[in-house]
Amino acid sequence: MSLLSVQDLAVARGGIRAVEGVTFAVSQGEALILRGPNGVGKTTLLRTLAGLQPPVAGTIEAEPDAIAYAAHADGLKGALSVAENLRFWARIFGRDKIDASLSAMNLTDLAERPAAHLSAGQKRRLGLARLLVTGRKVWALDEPTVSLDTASVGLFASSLRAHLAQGGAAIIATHIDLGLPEARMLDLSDLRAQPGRAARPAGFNEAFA
Amino acid sequence: MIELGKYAIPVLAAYAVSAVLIAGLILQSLAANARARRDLDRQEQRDG
Amino acid sequence: MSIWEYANPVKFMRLSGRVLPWVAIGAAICIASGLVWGFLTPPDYKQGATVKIIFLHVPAAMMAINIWAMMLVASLIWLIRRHHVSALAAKAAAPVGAVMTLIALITGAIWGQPMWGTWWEWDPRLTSVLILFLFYLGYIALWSAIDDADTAADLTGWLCIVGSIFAFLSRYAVLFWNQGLHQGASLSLAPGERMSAVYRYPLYLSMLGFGLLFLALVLVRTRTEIRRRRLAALIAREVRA
Amino acid sequence: MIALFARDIRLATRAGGGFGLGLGFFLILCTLVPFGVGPSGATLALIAPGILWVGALLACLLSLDRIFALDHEDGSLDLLATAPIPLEGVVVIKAAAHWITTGLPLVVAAPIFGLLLHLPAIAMPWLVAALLIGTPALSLLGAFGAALTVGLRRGGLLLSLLVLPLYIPTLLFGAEVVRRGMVDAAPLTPLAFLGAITLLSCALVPFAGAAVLRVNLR
Repeated sequence: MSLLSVQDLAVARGGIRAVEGVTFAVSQGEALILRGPNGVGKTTLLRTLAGLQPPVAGTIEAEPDAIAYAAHADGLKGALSVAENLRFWARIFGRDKIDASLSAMNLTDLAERPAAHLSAGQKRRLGLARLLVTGRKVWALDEPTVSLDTASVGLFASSLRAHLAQGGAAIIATHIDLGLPEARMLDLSDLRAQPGRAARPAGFNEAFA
Repeated sequence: MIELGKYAIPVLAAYAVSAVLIAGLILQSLAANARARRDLDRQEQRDG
Repeated sequence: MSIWEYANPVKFMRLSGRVLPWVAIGAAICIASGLVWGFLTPPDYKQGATVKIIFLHVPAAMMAINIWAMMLVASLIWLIRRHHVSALAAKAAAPVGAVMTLIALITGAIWGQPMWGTWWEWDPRLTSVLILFLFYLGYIALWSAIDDADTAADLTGWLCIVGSIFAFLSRYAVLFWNQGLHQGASLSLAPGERMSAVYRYPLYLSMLGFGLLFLALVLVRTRTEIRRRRLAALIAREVRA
Repeated sequence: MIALFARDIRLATRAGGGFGLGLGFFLILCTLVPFGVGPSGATLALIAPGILWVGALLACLLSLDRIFALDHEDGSLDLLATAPIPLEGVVVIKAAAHWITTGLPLVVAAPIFGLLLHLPAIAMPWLVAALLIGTPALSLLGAFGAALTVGLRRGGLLLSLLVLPLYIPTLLFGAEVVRRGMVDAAPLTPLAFLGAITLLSCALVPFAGAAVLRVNLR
């Protein structure tokens, strides 16, 4: 049973088509790594999957509220403590228990510290803990391991593996090897949109090209 | 033949200001149009 | 061939290219004859020669309001049917509307000076034109503040919708706030107080002239916007290729 | 949604949250005006309604760009957009949080500032009533303006250029209520109009604001 299946998806950025003809399906326990040079459209694709912007063509089939999106900026408020941040995001996503996520990212002893006083690595771990708290099956992650030291990357990879083991799925745009042999690769550079006559103009500029 | 009486100045002033504003708008529009047309032609030559 | 076809940039360019010269000539003729004819009319027994300013003030004020209405319709067309030319037409019309508002304000002030003794009077109608001018400035400023064309068109569209509601509200709030010295509507259909014929016809003519002038200017400016968009698209494609 | 509201209030009241800023600005304005206009009670009383209302307007305007810009920078806005709560709800909650932290303190403190400007005592209740009914519209329309300019570089100045014209009806009726309250000449009619404008904003802004936010999140 596939958690998320995408047929012939095309996404646009700034009115110009970035990638088109993207087709894949992700079922339980699977991870998909998006490869391709910067600017090819990895972030745009992830944002479209997360529903932040409408696709230009093609379909995205997933259960409602199944996809959790996380980018570099992980939505943490410096003035609030680690626990307050997590409790806030938990209640936003309609759940309450945060202790499991805290311990998974071994942030339990930092619970009361304001997020402003965390190191970059600790902030990322809090961001990932936030992801756990949403309880969403499909993770859409944009460069999750940026500014992480090797130890934290290892921690991230193990939490990802745990998520996959529990029947979750993930689509990750990253350049480094996460040590996930079973993950499938999708290289977007050969799915780049050809500038030919677009069937339906993607945006403002496209209609004039 | 057109006696404006003592209000000549305001009437002429109003017409002068309006003329200046409209002329400015027309000139700016035409200039922008010409510049856009020239830039576009130059770009199309490069692609042509 | 529904009218939506003309929203396609290429067809619009071809059509506007043909129509433009005629509209421009028409505008020139109407305005020139309207104003000259107006100039020749005998001065009003009460207001003297200043009544001649009516041939500028009333058309400009009327255009100011109609242009905003046109921008509202164009924005709605863009937001609902996603037709690019209508968004560009709205962007093109804004500066013309702003200039028309400015003309209405200045001629109103100049006309008011001999009549009411002060350059600027917080009279409801003049004030609502001033408020409309503020909305025009906000609209133009928002267009220039955003680089991505798609977002700019959407955001300005929404600003135009919300702005229209509050411009309309201000129109009546201002009436409530100050009784006002403005003379009755020059062209009100109320039978009693009609303007004498000698003024009404040149006024119609100069109104038609202003309308055609607006049409010509908007066509020229929309064509400029289309050319700019096409240039941006070609450059973007070149960068991406 | 309540969680978002609680977080925003907590954030505003925390250190550097900017809770007192609007009030501080209002105090400064009400002390500066007599310096400019002269201390004589009569003139001050005459312009008090206008000054108090313009002060409330500008105080609200000051803290508007914080509504969405902070969340936009640290990514919360993207995450909120993917959360199960509707974006229209987010706009209302943000406007309500802004009103509680900026609008309400003005309503409470207004009588004191009225004294500074020699506002006659009989106008005080009308001042409080007008501000209480009028300031929510300021926060809502401000939220719409903030949503419009959330992604822009120097959005602050543009925000005031876009939002102040929208404030004109509220300012007109609000000041009219207080002016009529001073001479006790049926201030209820402008108060009704003021309420109408606030209700209109309540109905219009959530949908317009959410639509604009979606465009900006694209």
